[in-house]
Amino acid sequence: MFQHTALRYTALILLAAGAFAQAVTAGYFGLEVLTEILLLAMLVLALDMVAGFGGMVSLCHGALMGLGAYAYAILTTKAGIAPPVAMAGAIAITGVAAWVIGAIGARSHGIYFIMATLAFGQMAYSYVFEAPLFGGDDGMGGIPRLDLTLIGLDLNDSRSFALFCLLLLAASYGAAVLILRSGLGRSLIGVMHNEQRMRALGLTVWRIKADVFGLSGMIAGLAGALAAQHVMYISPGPLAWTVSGEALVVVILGGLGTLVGPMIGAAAFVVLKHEVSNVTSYWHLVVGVLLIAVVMSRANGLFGWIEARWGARLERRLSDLTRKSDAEEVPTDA
Amino acid sequence: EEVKVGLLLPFSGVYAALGNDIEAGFELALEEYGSETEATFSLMREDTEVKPPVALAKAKKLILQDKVDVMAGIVSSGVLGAVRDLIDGAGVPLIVANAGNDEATGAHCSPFITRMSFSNGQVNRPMGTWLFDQGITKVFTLAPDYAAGRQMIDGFTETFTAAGGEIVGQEFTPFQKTQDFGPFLAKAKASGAEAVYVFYAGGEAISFVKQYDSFGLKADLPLFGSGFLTSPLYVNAEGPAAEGVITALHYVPTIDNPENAAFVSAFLQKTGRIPSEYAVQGFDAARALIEATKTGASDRDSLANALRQVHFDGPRGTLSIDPATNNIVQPIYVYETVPGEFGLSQKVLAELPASADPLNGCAMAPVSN
Amino acid sequence: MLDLQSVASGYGETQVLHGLSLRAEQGRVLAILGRNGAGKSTTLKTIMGLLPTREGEIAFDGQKMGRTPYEIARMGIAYVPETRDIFPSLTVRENLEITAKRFGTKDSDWTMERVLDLFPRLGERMENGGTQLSGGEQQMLAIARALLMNPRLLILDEPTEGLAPIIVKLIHDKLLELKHQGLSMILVEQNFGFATSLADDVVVVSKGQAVWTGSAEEIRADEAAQHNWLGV
Amino acid sequence: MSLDPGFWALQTLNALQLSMLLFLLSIGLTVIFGLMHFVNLAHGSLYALGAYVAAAAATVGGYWTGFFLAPVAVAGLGILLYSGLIRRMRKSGPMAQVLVTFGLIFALLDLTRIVWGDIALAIELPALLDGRVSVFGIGYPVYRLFIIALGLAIFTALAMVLKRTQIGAMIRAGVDNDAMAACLGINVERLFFIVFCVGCALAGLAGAVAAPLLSVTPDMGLQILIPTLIVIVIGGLGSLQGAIAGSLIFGFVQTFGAVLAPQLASVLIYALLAAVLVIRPMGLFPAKG
Amino acid sequence: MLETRNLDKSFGAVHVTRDVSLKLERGERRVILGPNGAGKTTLFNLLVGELTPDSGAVLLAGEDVTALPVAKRARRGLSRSYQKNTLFDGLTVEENLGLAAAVHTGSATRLWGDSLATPEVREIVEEVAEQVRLMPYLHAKVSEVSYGVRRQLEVGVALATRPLVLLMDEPTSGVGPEMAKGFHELLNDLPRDLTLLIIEHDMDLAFDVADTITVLNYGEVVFDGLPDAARGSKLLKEIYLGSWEDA
Ligand SMILES: Nc1ncnc2c1ncn2[C@@H]1O[C@H](COP(=O)(O)OP(=O)(O)OP(=O)(O)O)[C@@H](O)[C@H]1O
Ligand SMILES: Nc1ncnc2c1ncn2[C@@H]1O[C@H](COP(=O)(O)OP(=O)(O)OP(=O)(O)O)[C@@H](O)[C@H]1O
Ligand SMILES: [Mg+2]
Ligand SMILES: [Mg+2]
Repeated sequence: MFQHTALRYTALILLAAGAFAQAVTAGYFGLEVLTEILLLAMLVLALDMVAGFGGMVSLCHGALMGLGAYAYAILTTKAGIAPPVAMAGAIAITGVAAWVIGAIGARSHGIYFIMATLAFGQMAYSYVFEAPLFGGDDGMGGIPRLDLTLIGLDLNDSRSFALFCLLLLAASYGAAVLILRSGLGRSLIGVMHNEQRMRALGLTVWRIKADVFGLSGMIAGLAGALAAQHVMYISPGPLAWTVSGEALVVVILGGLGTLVGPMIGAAAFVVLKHEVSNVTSYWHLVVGVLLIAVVMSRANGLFGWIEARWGARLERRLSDLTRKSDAEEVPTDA
Repeated sequence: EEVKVGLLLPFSGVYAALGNDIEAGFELALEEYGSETEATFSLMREDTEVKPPVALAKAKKLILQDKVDVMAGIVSSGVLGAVRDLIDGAGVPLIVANAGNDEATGAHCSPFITRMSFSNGQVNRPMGTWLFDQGITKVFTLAPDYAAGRQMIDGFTETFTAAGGEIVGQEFTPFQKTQDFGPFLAKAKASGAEAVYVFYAGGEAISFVKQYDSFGLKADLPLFGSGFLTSPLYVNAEGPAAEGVITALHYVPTIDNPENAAFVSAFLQKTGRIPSEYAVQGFDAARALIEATKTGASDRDSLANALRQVHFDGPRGTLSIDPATNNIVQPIYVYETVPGEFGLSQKVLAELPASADPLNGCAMAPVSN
Repeated sequence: MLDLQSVASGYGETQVLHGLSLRAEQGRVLAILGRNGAGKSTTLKTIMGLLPTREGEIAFDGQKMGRTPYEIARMGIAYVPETRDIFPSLTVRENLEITAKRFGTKDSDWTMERVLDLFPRLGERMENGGTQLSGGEQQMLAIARALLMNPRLLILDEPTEGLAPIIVKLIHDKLLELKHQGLSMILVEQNFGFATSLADDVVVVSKGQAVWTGSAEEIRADEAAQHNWLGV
Repeated sequence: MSLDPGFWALQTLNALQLSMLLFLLSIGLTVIFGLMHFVNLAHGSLYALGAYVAAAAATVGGYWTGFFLAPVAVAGLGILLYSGLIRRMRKSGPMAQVLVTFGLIFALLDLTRIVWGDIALAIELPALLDGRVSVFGIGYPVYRLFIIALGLAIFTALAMVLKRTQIGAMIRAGVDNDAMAACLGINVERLFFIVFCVGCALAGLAGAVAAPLLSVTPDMGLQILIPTLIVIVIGGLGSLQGAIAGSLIFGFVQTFGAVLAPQLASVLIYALLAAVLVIRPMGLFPAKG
Repeated sequence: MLETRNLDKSFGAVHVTRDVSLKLERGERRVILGPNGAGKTTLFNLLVGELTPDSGAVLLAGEDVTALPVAKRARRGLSRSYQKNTLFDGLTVEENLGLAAAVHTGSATRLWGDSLATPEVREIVEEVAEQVRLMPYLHAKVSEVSYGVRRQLEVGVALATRPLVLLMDEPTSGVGPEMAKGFHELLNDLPRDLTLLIIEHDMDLAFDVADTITVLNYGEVVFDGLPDAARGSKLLKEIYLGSWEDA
């Protein structure tokens, strides 16, 4: 089951504080980068849920995010539905689509599952790319942002929008943690460890997989609906498999199955990309070599490496501290 | 007065070669004509990576943070679509140096967006009538299945059928997923057409032209198309397979006028390359900016207004902006690819007169003053 | 023939063997006994080079033991692991041929025919996938595969686990036959009777150390040792 | 639609030609991927590299120089990759492998850009292959027939090696359980090294073969990767029959899809992939086990 | 309680079970004997639904379940342990048991709250841990405990679904004599109303635990009767028993 260790809490607090500070102080470009990070973090969070805890390595999460974006775009611009309803609709549509993909792919494992998800993602990509209704590869613009002036937030301002995304990322993280700690999440982990035995115990395995995939899809859909609002324009590009591939890279780079790690990975990846592409147009080379180096270090991504190095030590120090400060308090079980 | 110019171009990804040519052209124009105006220019380059969200972030940076007075560049129509609302809303003039989607100067036009390159329909429209005048009545068309592909072919079809020609078959091939054009070529061959008219660009153009030739179709089924098919940037990779292919484009390096001769030699000296249509688009984008500053414009509003009225003689001939759409008005050149001194060369067969694009749904405030 | 001098070994951070020494003699059968988890299989894996020797020395015929399982196998040691490790992608025939063709010659002791004589059941399943066999059949296949290497030393980890009594008897008889032909063997067994009836020498392992060494007769007579170390 | 038999014969040849090109590529990938359980996403980049080497060598020494040099050069890179990266990554699980080879894709992509630039390269055919022969009265390029023949020849050669010799069984055993295979005296390390190099050489060969047909661009590797993966997943990992069956299915679906239902052409193959995985989750001819 | 009618299964040309008809009463403890490859494990797979028979039927508590998938049969009270450990290796012993109990109590699919923290699950885990003597190992990871403990857990996980019928495939294979004895006691301590079907090669255990004995040979039931009759059976001696000690 997903556990919050002292290190994970520390990382979360640092992340949240860093993001908040950036949201408050950054210039325009910094805010764009921050929002990009937050949305990528949401996507990789969704991906880590299924890949890290269910062994369902998906190469269609980019497409799911794109689906959420298109759903939101079409619902608002073509169907004239109010943005909040459209957002809920986009999340629901993406969730259903993901549920179906999860259900169909439930029988496949490993690379076959990867390819099955790739197939669905590419189908969506090809369809959208060529469909004149959705603007084809030229995309479609004029997508409105949510109107939150009622609560005093003007989302057309980059700063407010970044804060809004940060808030929703926090909510998504909370949802992901709750799901992973629920019966469903436990069962998912059981399935990842031994699917045959779970079935023999009486669990309808495909349902579990589909349900979690659907829930993960909803988070991806939310990320998509936000991305559509962020850019206020949507094109098929983000549906392409390479986007899913990059998301997967970020998850693994950050630390598969740690939830926190992939979010750190998202920040590292986006910042790195921007920094390097400022210096050279060959940023692929730099990122590629760096990726190889990280993996060759044999850790479970950046965060896994940190956990392996400092996790236990920090845990000990913190528990020492708490024991000293409030000795009489009953320790909660881990 | 210093004018801050933001260059928004792809320097990595599939269109990096285009971005480099446009940038070189842009710089060349500033070097050659910069002295004609009082204004001085400072350039800021940002790489779009051909990704709309990235481009949008970079555009925001240029507009809001660097506070540029004018922007230029944009290769892909998708990127243009992504930044369009921002630019329109912020009121920063943008000189489009490539992206050719018809909507940019049609339904989605903006007083702040001026296009110095071309529109998809514009390049192909004159070819319909011209081809019919050459006595060809039945044509098979092929293009990649994406918006630009459809707009290019539609431009041609419109005038060709209006002139009395017949489209006997029309195929759109999966974009960037078609490695093998064999199946489509066999279909074209079986269609009973007298000629084939296509739009392909980049890697697809190379594969297409080579495969067309390898099937030996050129003899009985001459190949025509939008000039990007045999653009100087790619034609040497196509090799002899491109010989005899007749296409139309708004620029080829062999256009015979003094401005072009000077431009070609200057560009050759600067980069060691023969300029492509992309280079000239960059060159003319900078020329347009210089012309606009000559009127005294230096801030966003005045520049936008001035850009809508520029006209000058350049390597492509006489250019002007149609203030109704902000699209360029320019002649189109029909040319044949022929063997030349240094590899393949372009023999201009005809210069088709300039005409303004239809409004395409563009409704825009007229130019002020 | 095989000499372990205070060997230490284990898995990752956990050390299992703590200075274990034992000696297998040419032409004799050594039984390694001990409770579950005593480190018997770990000893065999260390001998085979599947686990690194962290301390101590292993020598085969007076030579320092090879480093990798490949080199060790080439020295003439065949190994039947407790997990049997039949190759699932290979048919029964291929599982056998993979050693038969590479180690066997026409006049080797062990040929396909002889092995199939020994385990006729395998002959009936030649084209089946390796892991489609029943547990017992897989055990036979693993032994057969090892024999086809025509080894000088045969190492068996719990060869009777999961076998029907009649097969246990069969294997007992066949191993006895091999012993009489002079094949050196190391045998890890839970089945005390089986082991002591086959073995010449016995080592009892507990907590990663050799705690009792002697002959098979001695351990059969030593009820205290049996009770202490084996829980018989 | 034309009912002329010549038209269909031509399309069949087109389908075969595409199939064989994909086969050349996918067989290398399936060998590495299916037999070593190594997820080498960079296979497409090796193919692109093969094409570049072939194009570069061809300008110096003509087509055949490139044709023979490309597999050798790419295999050479394979040696470097294997000893530097792959050997250490072999047991790290698919995730790490995906990541490392993804990194390789990035790195190789930019390396080709740095060395050869962004502009497409071309390669000329030798006179021997540069003609047409008449098929049902229609001229069909000799080079395409050459690709078909080459694909079939490689298929036969590999089938012989894998079926008739121990090597196939040894590789499969090593894949199933390399520790046990080593205990049976198989030099697993060397075996895998050879397999990897052969896979790389085949990717290089595919690149050299594709170069004259297509354009040689930095992203050609990425473009071909997905079709190749589809081929081996439809066919089933690790098996020669799977690679050939997958290639044929892909080639024919793609070609006849383009002819009969062009609007669906780009979605068709993905729909087929999804359908195959629903009905046969392990592909059509998975390696045993 | 559990009944099979004329079960037949072939793999290609290999006929693995032939016309197997068995009937277990509630609370009956039956041991299946048979030489290696006789089809015992295959029969288990047919019973729980991991394989479908070519012909014949499986009845659980009087209802035909032949068409039901594995999970549904399990939820109706059919549980099994495996000949080769099939555990959740990365998890703790407690979690292994808990996952099974959660499926049984229905908390395994809920979206809210930890399924292992419910009182019902905790109770089952504790009970089962007691029954299969796993109390000392509850917090150890499966990969850290010895093989014998894993064998116990293998049975424990099957028990934690609170089955009506428990199928055990060679529960004592690979464990030492001492532990085998422990197993022996453990089996005797199981509630009497639990129906047991056990595959076993350990004769002492088999004859001691069994109410009835079935012998399979080449997929066919060649003996079906009381232990005493089995002990005396000449056929059984011929195809199965024998002993190296007689040599
Ligand atoms: N892969 C492993 N990782 C960590 N510890 C292990 C591993 N395999 C075995 N162990 C531990 O090493 C110790 C010795 O195990 P070993 O398998 O050698 O015992 P054994 O004497 O062969 O017992 P058995 O009779 O049950 O096979 C045990 O405590 C076991 O838990
Ligand atoms: N999937 C399969 N494909 C082909 N044959 C199989 C398959 N599964 C089992 N068999 C064959 O069926 C026969 C019975 O196997 P099973 O595992 O049921 O035996 P068993 O009685 O459990 O033996 P043991 O006591 O050795 O475990 C064996 O000969 C085996 O080879
Ligand atoms: Mg052992
Ligand atoms: Mg069995």
